[in-house]
Order: sequence, then C-alpha cells, then structure tokens
Amino acid sequence: MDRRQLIKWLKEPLKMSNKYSLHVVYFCTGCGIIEIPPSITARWDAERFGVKPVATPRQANLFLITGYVSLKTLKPIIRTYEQMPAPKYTVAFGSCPIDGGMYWDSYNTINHLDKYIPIDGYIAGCMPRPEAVFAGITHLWTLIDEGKADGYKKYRRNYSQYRSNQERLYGELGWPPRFETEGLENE
Amino acid sequence: MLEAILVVAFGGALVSYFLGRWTSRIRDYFALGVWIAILGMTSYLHQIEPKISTFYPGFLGYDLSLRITSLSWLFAVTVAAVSVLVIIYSFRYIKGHEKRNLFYFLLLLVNGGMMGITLSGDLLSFYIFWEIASWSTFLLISFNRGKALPAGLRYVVMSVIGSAAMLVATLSLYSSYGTLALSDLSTHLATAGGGYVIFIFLLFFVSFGVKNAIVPFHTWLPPAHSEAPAPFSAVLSGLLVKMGTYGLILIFYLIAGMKIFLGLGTGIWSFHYIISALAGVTIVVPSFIAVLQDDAKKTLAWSTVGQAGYIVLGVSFGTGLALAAGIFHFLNHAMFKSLLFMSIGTVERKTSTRDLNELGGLVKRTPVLFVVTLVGAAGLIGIPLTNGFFSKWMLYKTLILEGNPFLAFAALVGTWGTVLYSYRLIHNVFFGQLPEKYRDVTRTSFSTYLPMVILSIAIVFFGVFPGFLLGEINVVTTSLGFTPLDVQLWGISSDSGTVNTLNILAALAVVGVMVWYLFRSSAETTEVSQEDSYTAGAPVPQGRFTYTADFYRPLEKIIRPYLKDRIEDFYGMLVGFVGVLSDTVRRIYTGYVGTYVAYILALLAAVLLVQLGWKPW
Amino acid sequence: MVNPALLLAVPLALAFLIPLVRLVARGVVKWIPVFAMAFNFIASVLIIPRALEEAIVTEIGGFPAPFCINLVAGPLGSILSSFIALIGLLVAIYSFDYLREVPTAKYYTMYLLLLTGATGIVLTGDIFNLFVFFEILCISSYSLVAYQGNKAGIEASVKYLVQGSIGSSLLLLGIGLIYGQYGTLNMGDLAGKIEGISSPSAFVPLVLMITGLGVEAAIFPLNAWLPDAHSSAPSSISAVLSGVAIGVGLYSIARILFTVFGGTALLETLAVIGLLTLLVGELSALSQDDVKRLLAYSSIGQMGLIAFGLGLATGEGVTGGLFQLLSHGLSKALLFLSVGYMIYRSGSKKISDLQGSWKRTPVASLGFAVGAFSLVGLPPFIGFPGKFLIVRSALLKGELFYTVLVAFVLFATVVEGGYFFRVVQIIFFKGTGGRRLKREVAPVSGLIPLVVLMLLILIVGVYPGLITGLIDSAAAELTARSSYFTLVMGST
Amino acid sequence: MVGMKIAGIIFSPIIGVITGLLLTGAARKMVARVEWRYGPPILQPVIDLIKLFFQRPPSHGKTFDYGLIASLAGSIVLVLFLPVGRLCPLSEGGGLLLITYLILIGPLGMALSGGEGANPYVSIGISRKLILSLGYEVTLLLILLSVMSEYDTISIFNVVRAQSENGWSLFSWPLVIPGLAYLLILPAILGVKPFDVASAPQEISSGPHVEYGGKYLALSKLEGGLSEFIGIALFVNLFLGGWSIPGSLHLPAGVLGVFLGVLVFLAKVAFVFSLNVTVSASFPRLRVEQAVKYLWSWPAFIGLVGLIIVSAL
Repeated sequence: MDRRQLIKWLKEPLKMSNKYSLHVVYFCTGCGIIEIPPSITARWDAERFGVKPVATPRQANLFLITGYVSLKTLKPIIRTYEQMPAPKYTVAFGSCPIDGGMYWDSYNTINHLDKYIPIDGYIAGCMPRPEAVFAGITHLWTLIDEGKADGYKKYRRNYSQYRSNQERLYGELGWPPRFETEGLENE
Repeated sequence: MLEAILVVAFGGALVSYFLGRWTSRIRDYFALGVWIAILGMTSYLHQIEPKISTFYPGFLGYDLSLRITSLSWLFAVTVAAVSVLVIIYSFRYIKGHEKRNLFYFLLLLVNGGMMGITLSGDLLSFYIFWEIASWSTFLLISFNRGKALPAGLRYVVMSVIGSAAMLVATLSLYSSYGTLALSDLSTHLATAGGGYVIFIFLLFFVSFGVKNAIVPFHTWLPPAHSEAPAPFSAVLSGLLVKMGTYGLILIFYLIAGMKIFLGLGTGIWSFHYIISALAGVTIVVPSFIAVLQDDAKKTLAWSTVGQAGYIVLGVSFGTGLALAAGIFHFLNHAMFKSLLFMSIGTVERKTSTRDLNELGGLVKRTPVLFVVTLVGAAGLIGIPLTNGFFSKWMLYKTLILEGNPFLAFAALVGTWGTVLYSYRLIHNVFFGQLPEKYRDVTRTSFSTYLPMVILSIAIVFFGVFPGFLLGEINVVTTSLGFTPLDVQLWGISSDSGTVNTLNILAALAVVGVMVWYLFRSSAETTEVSQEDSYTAGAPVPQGRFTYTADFYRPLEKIIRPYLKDRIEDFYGMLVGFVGVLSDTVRRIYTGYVGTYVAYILALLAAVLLVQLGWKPW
Repeated sequence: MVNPALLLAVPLALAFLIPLVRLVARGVVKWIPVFAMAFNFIASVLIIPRALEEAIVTEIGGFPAPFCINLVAGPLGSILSSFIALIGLLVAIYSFDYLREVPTAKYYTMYLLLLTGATGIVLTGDIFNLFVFFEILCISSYSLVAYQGNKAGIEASVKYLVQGSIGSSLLLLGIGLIYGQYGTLNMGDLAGKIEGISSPSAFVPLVLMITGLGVEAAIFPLNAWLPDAHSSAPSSISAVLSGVAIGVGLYSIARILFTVFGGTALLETLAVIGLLTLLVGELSALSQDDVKRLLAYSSIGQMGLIAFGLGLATGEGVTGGLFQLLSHGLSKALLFLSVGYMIYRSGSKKISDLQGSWKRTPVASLGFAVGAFSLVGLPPFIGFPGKFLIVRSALLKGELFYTVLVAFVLFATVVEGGYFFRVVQIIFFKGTGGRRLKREVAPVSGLIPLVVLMLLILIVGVYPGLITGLIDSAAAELTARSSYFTLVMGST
Repeated sequence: MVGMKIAGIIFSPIIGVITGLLLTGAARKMVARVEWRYGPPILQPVIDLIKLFFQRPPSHGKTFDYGLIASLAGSIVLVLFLPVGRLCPLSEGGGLLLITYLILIGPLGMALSGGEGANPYVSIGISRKLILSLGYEVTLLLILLSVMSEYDTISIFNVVRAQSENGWSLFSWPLVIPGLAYLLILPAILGVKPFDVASAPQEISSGPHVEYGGKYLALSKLEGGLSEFIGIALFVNLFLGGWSIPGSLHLPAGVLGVFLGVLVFLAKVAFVFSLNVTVSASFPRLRVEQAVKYLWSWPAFIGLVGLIIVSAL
C-alpha cells in the first residue's frame, strides 16, 4: 500500500485519492450482495482501505454489481451508473455478469453486462468470498494506477453503441440520452 | 401641507373611482400618481418642527386638528411608501376582476384613512379616520366572496367592539379634561388617579389590541388576511394592523407618558409587564399555529399575529431600546410581510391555488419570484444582514439585560416557529419536482415584480445599514423621553453589546468569495434536469414526486393538541349565546294581538303601581 | 312671511283635491304630493330663520291663548316640519313610477294626510289638537299599511289598528283628565300650571298620555305592531312610517314630558326604557331573514337610542336625541327606499334574494350601504355625530350608572353592526346566483331620492355644524318650560 | 491587539475547518474501535475531500450551487464570532444573540441548495432536521438565556473571561444545571447518533445530501465538520471556560499564551467530542418524534429549572 507515500500524493493526487477513497454504491442486484455485509463489518472491515458504502450514486465512485442481472434490474443499474459522477469504476461480482453463468439461457437475465455498461473489473466465482472482494479492490487499485480503469471514458466514447444496446433491450428507456448519440440511428 | 395630503388622498380615492368608469388605464396611473404625490409631500415634511394645524374648526364642538411629529412622520411615510408599491402591484393583480373601480376606491380610501390616523392631532380625528379605515377595510376583506364573507364579518364585528371601546375612552377623557388634543392630554393625565388611568388604558388597549391582533383579540386576523385580495393583504398586514401599534405608542408614551405607563403596578403585576407577557404569548402560540397551516396565506396571516407580538412586546416593555426595536420591527414587518403577501398573491394568481400541499417546483418557472420571496422570508426569520435581524437583536438584548429571560425565551422560541413555517413556505411553493400542471406557468409582468424587487432590496439594504432607519427611530424615542441610543450607520454600539453589520457583511463577503472561488476552481459540473434525480434507479414518477403534504407531520402529532385556538372557541360560544339571546328576545313579538294589548296595559299598570307603591317619581 | 297654518292647510286641501283631480286629469295626480311637499319644504325652511329668533305663534280662530287653537312654530317645530316635508317630498318623487300597478289616487290622498298629520303634530301647541293630528296620522297609516291588499298587509294593518286605537284611547283619556283638572288644553298654559308630576292628579294623565303616545313611538313594550306594519307596507310608506311617523311619536312624548309636565324625575326611567327598547330591537333584528322586517326592528332599536338620548335630559343629550331623530329619519328612509328598489327588481323580501344586487342596482346597493353604515354610526356619515353626541352626553354625566348604560348602548351598536354588515356583504359580494328576476328594469325616477338622501347623509355627516346649531336651539326650546310658557301666553 | 485580531481572523476559521475535518476522521476511527474494527486512518476525510474535488458532479441549478456556498460561508463566518482559545476576532460584536442567528445560515443554506435538487429525500431530511432543531433549540435557548442572565451580558467573550476569573461555569452553582442540560442535548446539536435522523443514510439515503456529489459533497462535509466544531466550541466556551485552565495555573501572556490557549481549547473540544462519539457509537437511532419527545422532556425540564433558579437568584 502506497497510501502513506507523500511524493506519490503530490505527484498524482487524483489517482491516489481515487484509489484510497472508494465510496461504494451497491444494491441488491443479485445473490452476491450477501458477501457485502461481512466485508464491511468487523470481520474484514473494508473501511480501513477507505472503502465505504454510501447511500446514493451521487456520492459514490465505485459501483458493485453483485451477481446476476435480470432485465428488470438492468435498467436501474444503467441509470445508477449514469448518475454517478466521473471518475467512476464498476466491479462485477461472480460469473453471471460475465457471461450469464448458470442463467445463460434464461429468458430474463442478460448474459454480458459489459454490453450495456463498461465494467472495469470482474471478480469471478460463484459466489466470491470477501477475500476475493478485497482482491478485486486491490486489483482495481493497480488498474487505477496504470490508468486502465477508464470505463467511464469508454462509456462516453462509445455511448451511442451502449445506448443502442440498451434500447435494443428495452425499446424506450424512459430518459433522454446522456451524451451525444450521433450515428445511433445508422446502426 | 398636512391638509393637502389628506385632501389629495381622499379626493384621489373619489376621482379614481369616477375615472375608472371612464377608462381603467388612466385610473391606474392616476391612483399611482396620487400616492406618489403623497409620498413626496410626506417625505418633504421630514424632520420639520412638530406643528399642529386645525383643519376643521368646530366639529361638534371640537377643533379637529392635524399634527406632525417625528413619530407620526415615520408611520406616515411608511404608509405612503407601501401604498405606492401596493398600487403598482395591483395594476396587474386586479386586472380582469369585475369590481376594479370599487377596489381602487376602497384601497385608496383605506390608505387615506391610515394617513389620517397617523397625521391626526387629536383623539377625535384619530377616531374618525380610524373608523373610515375600518369600514373600508371590511369591504375590502369581503371583496373576494366565498369564505371572505364570514371573515369580513368577523373582522368588522371585532373592529366595531374595538372602536366602541375607543369611543368611550376618548369621550371619557373629554368629559374629564375637556380636551382631546394629543399634546395637551399628557399634562392632565399626569395628575389622574391610577384607577382612572388603568380604565383608560384598558379601553384603548382593547381597541388597539383588536387591530393589532394581540392574543385574546386576534381571532379575526387569520381568516381576514388569508381571504382578502393579495394587494390588500399586504396593506392589511404591513400597515393597517400596525396602526394599532401606532395607537399603543401614542397612548402609552405620548398621552400618558412614560412615567405613568411604567409606574402602574409593581413587579410582574405592573401594567406594562402584563401586556408584555400577553405579547409573549402572542409571539409563541400563533407562530406555531402558523406551522400547522396548509394554506400559504393563512400561514402568513398567523405569522402576522406572531410578528405583531414582537412589535407589541417592544412597545410595551418600556425601555428605550425596546421601543426602538418595536418601531424598527414595525418598519421591517411592513417591508417583508407586504413582500411575502405580494409574492404569494402572484403564486395564487398564476396557479390558482394557495394550498401548500398542491404547489411545488416553481423555482424553475419563476426564479425572480423565488429570490424575492427568499429575501422576504430571510427578513421574517431575521437572518443576519436582513432588517429583521437587527430589530429582533435589539429586542432580545434589552429583554435579557433588563432581567426578563422568560420573555426573551418566548421571543426566541417564536423565532424558531418562524424558521419552520418560513422554510416550509419557501420549500412547498418553490422546491420539489415541478408538477405537470404548472409546467406552463409564465413569468409575470414587470409591474408585478417591481414592488417586490424594491422591497427586497430595501430589506437587504436596511439590514446592512440599519442606521438609516435607526437614526429616525432614535429621534422618535428621544422625543418620547428616552435616552438616545448610540446609533451608527452600521448598527448600534454600547457598553453592553455592539453589533456591527459591516463586520458581518465583510466577513460573509470575503469568506463567500473564497468559498465560491474554491467551488469554481475545482472540477466542472454538468447541468442536469430535475427529472435526473436519485430514485434508486427508477425513473422519476410523473406527476407528483415531492414531499410537501404534511411537511412537519411528526411535529404536528406532538404539538397540535396543545395549539387549539380556545379563544376562538370562546368567542364562538359568545356569538352563539348572543344568537340564542336574540332568538329568545324575538319571541317577545308573538304575533298575537292579544299579547300585544296585554303588553300595553301591563306597562301602564306597572308604572302606576310602582308610583303608588314606591313613589320614585 | 309664510303663515305656519299654511303648512297644514295646503297639503290638507290638496289631499282632498286629489280625488277630484283624478276625474279631470289622471296624469296630474302624482304631481300633487310632490307639489304639496315642495311647498311645505320651502315654506318651513323659510320659516326657520325667523323661528330661531322668536317662535311664531299662530292663533287660529281669533281667540287669544289659551283658548285658541294655536300653532307654535318654534325652532323645533319648524325644523321637524321641514324635515317631514323633505322626506315626504323625496318619497313622493320615489313613488312617481314605483306605484304603477295599483290605484294611485287613494294612495296619494292617504299619503298626504299622513304627512299633514305629522306636520300638525310637530307644529301644534295644544294637546287636543295633538290627539287630532295623531288620529289623522294613524288612520292614514292603517290604510297605507294595508295598501297592497295582500294578506300580510291586512293582518298587519288590523294589528296596528287594534294597538293604535288602544293607544289613542289612552291618550284621549289622559287629555280628558288634564282638561278636567286644569281647564285648559294649551301646552304653554299647561306648562305654566302643572307644578310637578309627583301628585297622582298629574302623574296618572301623564302616564296615560305617554303610554298612548308610546304605542306610536314604538317604545318597548308598546311596539309590537311595528315589525309587521313596517315590513308589509309598501317600501315608500315604510320609509315614511319609519323615518317620520315613529319619530314624530317620540317627539310628542318629549314634548309632553319636557314642556308640558316638566317631568324630569321620569327621565331616568325614559333612558332605561330607551335602552331596553334599543337592546330588544337590535337583538330581534339579528336573526331576521326578511330584510324589511330587519329594518323595522332596527327602527325600534333606533327609537330606543333616541329615547335614551332624550332621557339623559342634559341639553347635549336632548340635542343628541334630536340629531339622532333626524339622522335616523334620513338613514332609514334611504334604507327602505333602496331596499324597496331592490325588492322591486327581485320580487322577494328575503335577505338571501338580495344577492348580487350590486350588479343589478348599483345605486340602490350603494344607498343601502351608506344607510347601514350611517345607522351603525360610522364616520363620515350622519349617524356618527348623532351617536357620538348621545354617548358623549351620557359620559359627561359622569355617573357610573350612565357609564354602564353606555356599555349596553355600544353592545347594541355591535349587534347592529353585525346584522347590517351581513346584509351589506350579501348585497355587494355575493354572486347573482342566476336567479330570475321579477322585473328587468326599475324606474329611474326612484333613484333621485336615493342620491339626494345619500348626499344629505354624507354632507351633514361631514358638516354636522350645518344643523347642530339649529338643533341646539330646538333642544333649548324643548327643555325650557318657562320660556315656552311666556312665549305662548305672552308676558301676561 | 490589532495583530492578534488579524491573526484571529486568519487562523480561527482555518483552525475550525481543520479541527472539524479531523474530528470527523477521529470519530470514524473511534466508532470503528468501539465496533472492534480497525477503522480508516484519521486523515481519511482529507483523502475523501481530495477525491471529491476532482469529481465531475451534476448540478441542479443556481440555488443548488449558491445555497451550499452560503451554507459553508455562513458557518465559517460563525467561527469568527466564537472565541477559539484566545483568538476571538469578532466575538465582541453581537455576542450570543448574533450566534443564535448565524447558526441558522448553515442549515438553511443547505436546505435551499438541497431543495432545488427536487428529491423528496432532501425534503424529508430537512423536515426532520428542522423538527429536531426545534427540539433541541428549546433547551439550548433556555441554557443560553441562563448563562446570559447569570453573567448579565450578551457577549460570549465576557462569559469566557468571567470564567477564567471565577472558575468554569459547569462546576459553579447554579450554572451546573444548564450545563448538565447542555450535555444532554449535545448529541442532538451535533446530529450524531442517536439523533442522526436528518441524514439517516439507511432510511432516506442521507437526506439533504442525497443529490450531492463531488465538490458539493466536499463542501457539505466541510460544513458538517465545522458545525460539529461549532456545537462543541460553544459548549466549551460557555461551560468549560474556553482557554482557561482550572486551578491556579495561568497561561502566560503574549503569542505563546495565545498558542497554548488554542491548544487547551482544542483539547477540551476533543475531550467533549470523544464523549459524544462514545454515546453515539453505542446507541441506535431514534425516530424523530421520539427524539423530540426526549429533548422536550428531561433536558428541557432541567434547562427550565436552571433558568428559573438563575433568574430567581
């Protein structure tokens, strides 16, 4: 942990603070939510790394998608993700968000979450234990360090593609496009 | 000059009525011109030597006279200034109403009556102008039909009771001393017995208390203020009610004189202390009743009662600082309460409701209205750098330093009631999601905004430089026999406590700019619409997504049982009693000739028998 | 110079001329009362200045006092007669087009007789003539009350008749007793002869006369005929009855009590009875839903107030009472006339049916408001100085008893305010409610008296000095017994 | 004297802000320790702040921005009117009465700002906040009035100076009674558990702060820390003698004395704060009406008794 290295702080305050002040928004998207309470309470105490659950996406910069994503939950997930202020990171739990997992041929569960919102990191497993969560977070740190955790930039860059994917699923989404969507109709 | 003011005022009222039958546009500007002229004339009289001029020799044996002193000048100029603004505001508000001419006529009549009240030099002309203002007020309150009718009736009945008390007191003074001139009475009353002075004080207190809505006499005010047309509510709350204050100052400090007034009774049983305690009740209870109201104008109306409590507390407490605070608060109240009534009136006109549970989100449609209302509410609460702060500060200071912490407690707790209802007012009208039905609310015209903007500028200006007004008030209190205060442009300095608005202003400005710079220099923001709000991912429901209904429900559950207006119930009982009495009396006329004949013979027989038996004659 | 006798002769003659004229020229009939009253008005106004200097005593029949039938046109008499003529004139103009659908000739005859009676009462200096003029007044009022011929009118008229007759008989009885004892009927003569009222020989006739006159003057509890009669008469007649007739009754009580008997000991009782009348009248009016009946009860109350003022017996109190007499006359006439105007349009006497009159009949509505405000005693209307003078003189007495009475008076004022303001609200601020009206138009001529009355109420209200001087001398005439005696009897 | 004034104007807001921030951090650490966790570093709020200033938050409009700015500015100005140790730049003017009004600017500014966010949670939070404020203000006003009546002054500076001569109010008769009442309502003034209904994250998504992200949240956190500092500083000044040390010890004059005074003052603040954190870590949250009922029962009663005794003596 380089939290105490003053030089690094002075050089890259943005990266450093983003790393060590991860405010988490999580809501019960899937079964992985069961792993969150242990990781933030006394046993594992995520707060010592500055990871702290907050109440609204406005205050958060890390989005934990805990488990499989049904069609019904995806819409709030997209909206919540869009409401978080940039820079923001997303970490998906378990195998379901990666490729559908055991729900891959379900009629109301999506298979690839990263078609709809950008995912900065996956924690594989069904389901991952708190240790894995911490592993995921430390991995996220390295990604932030290396500048690879740029999902929010990707989302903005390729917004028309994401939006068209979302709209293919739902038809009308119920809120206007977040960014410019040129070429959306052409696809 | 004084006569000219009254002639212009009353003549203007009449002429504007007949002008209105011809063309409404010229009537509007004429009415405005009349009052601008009056304002000009009144301000011209600034700090002239007190003088008395008889304008009507020999009305029923009296010489009716006018008189200008620093005290009456202050009230008169306030009346004139607020009247001008209210007339500007009425241009748009009253458009499309059927009885416009009547409205203008009555409005100008009320204002003229108030000018007369402030300028009158003897109690009889005071009474006459008082009555003229009272009945025209009655007609104006009833103006909006519907619920306004019982409100107007309630007002006028209580007002008539008050004037009856005043009439008795005035005539009793006359029969004792043979004069009614304000300047002469004080020498006579100085020799009067305590009991007689209390009798006179009580009668006047009933009269002015009714007008000023001090607690046992306040019940007319809430319905009247809320049902009157908005421009008139502004006049009613800002000026007319405060004519009671003027009367109280007149009777306590000018006619009786400070020594007599403060010398009645001892300790907590002294007269002025009892009135102060009543004023304390007037502050607390109505301020919290205002919190419970769902009707925006009713909230403001109850708030008027509460604020009147501050003013009366200042007037009756009996120190120079308190009196100055009372007068200052009167001026401030005239500013912010007229502003608030105007703004709520505009809201009502735009949305055709004033139910706080219905409104919301208007900040997006009428931002200027929001800002001026905010300034008004800030003045009402007494946020530092608005005028309301300063008067309240003076009042609290003198209450505490004179050893009356409980009165100070009442006043301070009342302020918390004020905070609660003021915020609710702002919040429920302007904040929250804009309901679908108010999407096409448009901005109002310039003439509606102008008076409100002027008033809000005045609120802030006199909050930062209270010295402008305090200087005038200082002259008044000095003329009433108090030691002058050390007034500066930026506030008051004394050994026991100084307040310097410039310090606060400078600190707030510097710190504000620094915080603003910090805010600006950090990362950019993106503007989002109202619909983009946190809803746990769900889209914002269309229609109502606001928390306005039952805003203070947890509090209401606790305090509502204690805030029932028992005085109103008592009056209701009295009215019921009179009704029963009247019904009983009416049955004397049975409709049978036989009974009637029996009455005649019975009277004859009775008189004869009494004469034979007792020989009283 | 005008002979005061002409004030009686001209209207009387014209009254009986009416049936004849009707045969010749129908259209002229309605002009006759106007003419008569105009004449009376001008004549009595012309008399006033001279009467102020010295009362004009006219001795009819050529005998000297006390044997003649004499008319005394003092300040009081001339003021009241001009007042009666004024009201009469205005009401006559009002009746011009108001009474289209009923036979007019009889109406005008009766109307003129009524006014002649009233004028006679205020001018006469002789108690038997007082009785005679009273009978003229009463009989014509009985018939006028029943004039519309509907059931209510006839019933009211019969009630009025019964009570009025009893009153008249009592009056006559009293007069007889007086005559039996003192051998004279001349007021001035009697004023010189009657020493005091404590002896039964003076007291009994006094009480009989006062009770008899009290019926007409609507003193409680003798006033039970009034609400029925005033409310069922045509509005123009109600205006005269309320504005003039009962006032004249009260005048005669005052005259008997003050001038003839000098009964100062009874005055306190008069004040208390007046107060009772005031309270009863106002309280009864409070729960009325018939607007004319409301006004009638209000008249009772006002009579009480006037009696209270007279009963104070100070110069100022009597001035106040007389002022209030005039102010009540003007205001109540205005009220009845404007209400009549509104009723003419709406066809209903219910208060709730007056809704929205402001839009239909603005002048009449304004008239009602002015009249009501004036009666409640609000400045700058004429009722204010009246009430003011009465309250002031009561307080000037400086006794606790009167202070308490004043409290009751003011309570009655509040009650009065309560019901009048309610009606004003209904007239001005309630919507029309889409009710169908009985008539779509009302005669414009009816508005002239309304406007005149309003102006009078306002002008005299603002400048009470216009008439207080006159009334002061009238009050002096009423209270100064000895000078009245010398006046009538000569210095002998 | 002028130098000290300028020093006060510059330093006392800085001290206030920093102490407020550190107190929040310390509170997190202490709560963690009470819950047998390791807890974040004490400087964690600073890290959060740095991050928040770099985020790109959404804005709901002008009131949303300026309300928050006014809120923070108001709280900072309030510190200028409070004696911080011997640094008391403006505390002569206006005194306690001004403070009772300046205290309003912070919450009201935030309420306005949140209001334009158009989120019902904001409204609920503010409604609760105002009700709760009413709950403790009743007692607080009684206490302030007792103090002012006892020392017969409205200037907080005079109150502190009187204590440095006569001993702390908390340990003197009869001011011990209002002092106790103040201790009872202090958690409510600070808005910590069990009185954190206004910004309950679990129920109403942190109430007024629900729409705040990035620098908005940063400013509101600064304001929150500052208002905690103010609440405790008021108590320390009124009842614990501000800069004065108990017993016969006296601070030296001059710059050193001022410095030591600030340190003593901050030590007292830290002590009182730790008391409150312990309370807050061990109690669950009250509903708002329960809170008001509590605040209006014992604390208000004690405060009333205190005022009666003070004004009777």
